[in-house]
Amino acid sequence: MDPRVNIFRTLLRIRLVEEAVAEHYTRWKMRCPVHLSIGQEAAAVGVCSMLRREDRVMSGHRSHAHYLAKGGDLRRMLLEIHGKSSGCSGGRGGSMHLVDLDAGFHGAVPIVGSTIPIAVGLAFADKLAGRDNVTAVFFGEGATEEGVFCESLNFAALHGLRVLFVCENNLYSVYSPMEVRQPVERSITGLASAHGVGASQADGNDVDIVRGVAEKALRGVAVSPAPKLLLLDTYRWREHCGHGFDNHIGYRTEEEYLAWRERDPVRMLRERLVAEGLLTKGVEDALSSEIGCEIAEAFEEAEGASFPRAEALFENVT
Amino acid sequence: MDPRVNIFRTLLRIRLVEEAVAEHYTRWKMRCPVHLSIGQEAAAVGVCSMLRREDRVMSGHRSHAHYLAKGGDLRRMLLEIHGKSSGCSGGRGGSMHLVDLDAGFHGAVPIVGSTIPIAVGLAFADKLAGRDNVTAVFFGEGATEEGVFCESLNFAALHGLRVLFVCENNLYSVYSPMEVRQPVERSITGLASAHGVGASQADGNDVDIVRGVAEKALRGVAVSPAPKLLLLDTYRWREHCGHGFDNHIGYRTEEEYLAWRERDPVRMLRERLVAEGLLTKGVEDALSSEIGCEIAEAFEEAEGASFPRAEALFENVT
Amino acid sequence: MTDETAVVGGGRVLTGAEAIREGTAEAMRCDPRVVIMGLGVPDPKGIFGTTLGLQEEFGARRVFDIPCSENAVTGIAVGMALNGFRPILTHQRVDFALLSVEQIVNQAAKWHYMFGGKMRVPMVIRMIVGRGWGQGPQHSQALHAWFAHVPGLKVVLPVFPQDSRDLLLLSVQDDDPVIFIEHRWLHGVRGRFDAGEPGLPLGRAAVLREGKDVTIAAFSTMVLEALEAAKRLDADGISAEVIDMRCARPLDTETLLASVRKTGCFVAADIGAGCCGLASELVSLVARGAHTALRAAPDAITLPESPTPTSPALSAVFYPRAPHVVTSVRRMLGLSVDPDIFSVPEGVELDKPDPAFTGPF
Amino acid sequence: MTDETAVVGGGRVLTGAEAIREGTAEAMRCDPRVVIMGLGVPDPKGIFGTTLGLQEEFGARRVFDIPCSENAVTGIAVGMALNGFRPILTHQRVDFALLSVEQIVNQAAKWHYMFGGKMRVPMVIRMIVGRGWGQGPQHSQALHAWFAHVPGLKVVLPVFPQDSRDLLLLSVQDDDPVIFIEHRWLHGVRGRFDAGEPGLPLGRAAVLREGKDVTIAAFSTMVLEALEAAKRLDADGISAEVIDMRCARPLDTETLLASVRKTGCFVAADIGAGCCGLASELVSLVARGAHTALRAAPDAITLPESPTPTSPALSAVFYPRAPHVVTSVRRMLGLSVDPDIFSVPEGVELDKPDPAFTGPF
Ligand SMILES: Cc1ncc(C[n+]2csc(CCOP(=O)(O)OP(=O)(O)O)c2C)c(N)n1
Ligand SMILES: Cc1ncc(C[n+]2csc(CCOP(=O)(O)OP(=O)(O)O)c2C)c(N)n1
Ligand SMILES: [Mg+2]
Ligand SMILES: [Mg+2]
Repeated sequence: MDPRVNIFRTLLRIRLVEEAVAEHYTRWKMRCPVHLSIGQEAAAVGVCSMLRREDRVMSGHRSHAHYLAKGGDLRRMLLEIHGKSSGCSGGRGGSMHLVDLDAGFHGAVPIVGSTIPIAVGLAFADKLAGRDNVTAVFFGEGATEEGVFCESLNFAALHGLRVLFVCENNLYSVYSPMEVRQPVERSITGLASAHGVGASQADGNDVDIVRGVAEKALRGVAVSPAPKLLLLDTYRWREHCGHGFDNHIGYRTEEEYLAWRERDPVRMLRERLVAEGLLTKGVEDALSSEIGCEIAEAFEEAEGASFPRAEALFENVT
Repeated sequence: MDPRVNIFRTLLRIRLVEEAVAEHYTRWKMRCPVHLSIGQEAAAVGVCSMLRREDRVMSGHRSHAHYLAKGGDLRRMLLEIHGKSSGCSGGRGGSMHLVDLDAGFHGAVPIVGSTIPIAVGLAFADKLAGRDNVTAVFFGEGATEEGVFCESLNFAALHGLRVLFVCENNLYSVYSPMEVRQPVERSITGLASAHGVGASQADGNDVDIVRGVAEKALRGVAVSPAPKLLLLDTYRWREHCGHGFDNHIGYRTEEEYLAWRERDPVRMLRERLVAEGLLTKGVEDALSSEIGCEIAEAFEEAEGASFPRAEALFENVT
Repeated sequence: MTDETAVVGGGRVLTGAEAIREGTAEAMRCDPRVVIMGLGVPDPKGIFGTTLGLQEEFGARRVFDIPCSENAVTGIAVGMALNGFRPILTHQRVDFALLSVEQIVNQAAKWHYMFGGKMRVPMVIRMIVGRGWGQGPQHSQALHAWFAHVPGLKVVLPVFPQDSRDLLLLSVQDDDPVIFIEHRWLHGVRGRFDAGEPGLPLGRAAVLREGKDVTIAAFSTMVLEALEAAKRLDADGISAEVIDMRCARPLDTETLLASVRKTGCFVAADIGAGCCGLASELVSLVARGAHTALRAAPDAITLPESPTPTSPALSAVFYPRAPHVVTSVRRMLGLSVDPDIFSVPEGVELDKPDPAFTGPF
Repeated sequence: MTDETAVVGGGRVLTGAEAIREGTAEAMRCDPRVVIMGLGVPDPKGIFGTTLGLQEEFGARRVFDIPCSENAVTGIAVGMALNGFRPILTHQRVDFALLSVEQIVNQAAKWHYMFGGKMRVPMVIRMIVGRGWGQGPQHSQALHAWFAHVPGLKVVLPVFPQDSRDLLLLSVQDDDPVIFIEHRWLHGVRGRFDAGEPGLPLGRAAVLREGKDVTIAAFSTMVLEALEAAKRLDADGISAEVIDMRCARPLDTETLLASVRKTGCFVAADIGAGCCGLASELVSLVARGAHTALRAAPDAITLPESPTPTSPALSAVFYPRAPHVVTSVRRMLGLSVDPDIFSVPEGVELDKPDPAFTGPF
């Protein structure tokens, strides 16, 4: 398969998985908060497609796309969201605590900003051990308001660590717009630069562009170990937490949402690939149905699998 | 008295007070940690001389100079350092917890960085109440490594608060040089700018220069309420904590120390005033002896005053 | 969660969330120094409904959102309190407030004391305990014991709507920092509501039910479990006294000890962990202060010693319920315990506060 | 602080600080994954001497200073622990570590559990309790009860040099995060030191002195006060059993209860605050587990309910000492108490660990 068609496949798969999560949610079998990435997939796919398997990824509350883009196991993710013992975290974590070490996805937690320093620690360990793995950590623009973000930039720059800080700016922190959180003059790339961390801002909905800036950043990191920051502009389509839409509740406008939907990362790549003759309706249909089967099977397994036994409550407690 | 001679007097007074603290320390009557500002007085005096009485100042562990420069009561400061009930904090705080609300000195605490947001809160209250007081908060370059520094910049800029962030860069955090704490490319003024906070860097040992940048910053604040940051380069002469010198213990060189002593803020202003014909040996001697008497009396009072009674342990507990 | 049983008389009936909103509005109407700030305070969900409409009534100057900077914002609230305001700061979860404990414990709790009484820090910090619907290890912690451990703080845990409002008013009026611990599951519980003067002062426990065989003292949702247990025990002829502690600091030792001196048996029930928690503190107070009255070893009902698991299968066995209280009391009295006592009635889902709840947060 | 009384036999004699340094060096020699990081670790003072010479022996890659960013650095240490290292992180004061509790409590303590056992976080966080010479409200807190409250953490409080080293080694070898609480006043106390296998495992208390009339269980410096009290009680014919708890989590309930079942009287003594502290936890354990053995109400000796005052006049009455323990025991046994018991001998300065101490930090 052409590499960019493969990228398209990954984008589409994440989209379809999350739409399936949304659709299945009202069966009330996924009894945990879910933060869907629908609309933001290009950041995850663009960056992760430039990473090697041995590179590492961490994320926050909105982690499904990052997990899947890095190659995290879909079945185990859905088992986890269903609270089952064979989930990737044994049912202890749910949607907000995904992990797949084999794929290099080292964990996600829903305390805003808290995986940023942990990711820096992974990279520091790699440096001390003489390994050249890169660690990419995904977070939202809200997380840059936590002091630990700057503390982490400082440490990573000080020690010349191979960290790729990836900030997805989707304009909102829950229902709070930028105006109530950050002065208009604030520059997230400027914060990075003030620490000597090379930073670039890009269209986070265009996976080709994301791949371009990620590649450039990673090339820099390969040459001389140092952190980089990517600021990717994007937009969350669905409600902050949950399966539905929330444009009607009043914190943002339907127009804004529709304008961003025009810039659908899946459609943008699809149209480009079709125009370039790399993708046909037939190929896409085949991909969709193949992915659809995979998802259906994974849901069937997840719904049917067994819950942890009561005694498991005390497993893995110190 | 010529205003600049008055500035000289304030500089000299702080110097003499702190030297007296150092000298008296080995009587072991001041039974608490002391962090002397000797060598760094120009920052305190330069900034505070441009503030109005109703403006507010906060500081950290190294606060004697800021307290005195803002007009804090010397007697109550020495009483406090001696642990006496008539000290500015009733003996509960010691050297690291000075306060003089009448003078607009709103408190100092020794948790690095922790008064930065509190000062922003003072300024926010002033804004909400429609007052135009300016709040200046003093801290070291080490404090800029705490995440709360950036969080505070963000909030102050977001709300257009009249805060003057004053960072005294004395090159060390305890015995740790910059190299082990901040990447060489790091820019503290850059961090401010990335938040849209106007910032300037200046020679923190030249009180005239400090007054110049402070005046400019404060003029800006008066015109349109917004925070500003001053980064003042300076050097601590004595040990990080305590009365003595510590150049011999190995974390910095005697040469570095001597080079900075050449740039003694007191002497620099003295020489300039003498050259300008504003200060004579006679005038300085008169100032010194007047200040000397004041200090001697204050020490006598502080040493002789009574300690809090045991029952006072439970006063002002909620 | 069952609604307050005694919804009678002429008063209004509100949910816990509505009562907090009413209390906040009352406080803001009485005192222009009161402001409320926190992530999402003016947003369409309004902190589970507790802040809805406040910005409309009091304006953006007094009701506002904040950046995601818990540490600085707490310091900022301290500064505001030092400079003439009475801020209420909200956290959607206790877990998020951990970023701000330096400011709470080193600063807010100590300024009044360590500056010799020169300054006071009147502020209220609301923290919400999450539970159920897969909140999991980082969205469900109950750490009121931490704050109860710190001289200089006050800590309240209202259960019923009336108390939520009363304790909120008292907390705002207090000249010291108060940690106001809400439980998410109590936001939906309905109860009697009166807008008059608060009944009990801050620091006083409430004897909700008098009894003579055993004293059950509880915090937060465990008060409801204790009431339910008392009902079941009553059916078996055991008369339990139920005390809603209301405040974790200061503790109402007097009410506690008077009750145990009467009943001679004691069970403490808390929503937090066991070691160094409130249940242990109550047992310790009773052991020290009512030793001679105790006819049997006292007991403590707390969370098991693990982080909160996310899977509904595990959270169902994680949280103690009324049957745990019943079991404790019956064992203490030397009575047998029905082996099926912990079985869950058909249709009851233990990860939901009420049947209508569907998450997702 | 008096030096360990029983310095006999062939072993070396070291101070507490030297023992910690030795233990660290041993751990680093045995295991290349061990690194030590913290503010001032490689500086000329070397964390009260506990890290002196380590950078020379192990290099700057394994022994290094950090920026003043407690929160991030704790997360970084978590990441290192997840990725093959065993970091030791130091804080010169417990008070400073408050900036990092989010990482300690939400992350370090929970990753092993909440990811279903996929990852472990082997790290040691050293926190030093300040006291004396005007350390005051923000440089002297003892908050081990907080960490003991959190499932997923272990908490140790060594007293004697041998234990400082043994518990450090055991903490570093442990696969879970361990909070290692040092008391500044124990750094200078000298005691026997053997480089062999650690004696007691982590989680076990040590009965330092056998007795039959009362059990005194203590933490940190209160162990020394308890020993001194036991000596004085012995002179009056009262035989006190003294237990050094050593660990606040897990607690050695077995040793504790066995002792109380024997003596029938119990006093807990801790260096922290009372409410929800370790002394209350011990009293609660005893009340629940040895109720029938208790001949009198148990007692808890803790700090008074205020922040730490700075003035030496106040800190002298703030900290409990051996006379407080003696008083507690005598009252419990129904004996009279010498009204002069709290008077301080000529020349003793209560704000200093030893006569040579002159601050300033
Ligand atoms: C420390 C902390 N504070 C607050 C929250 C509540 N919270 C959950 S997600 C979120 C939004 C964060 O916004 P952003 O980082 O931009 O991520 P996005 O949701 O937009 O992807 C907030 C505030 C939290 N989980 N952790
Ligand atoms: C949160 C915190 N971490 C560490 C310390 C220990 N400490 C006391 S003063 C100091 C140095 C801070 O350096 P800087 O801010 O540059 O101030 P300076 O001493 O140079 O004036 C440190 C690290 C502290 N008091 N608080
Ligand atoms: Mg966002
Ligand atoms: Mg400095």
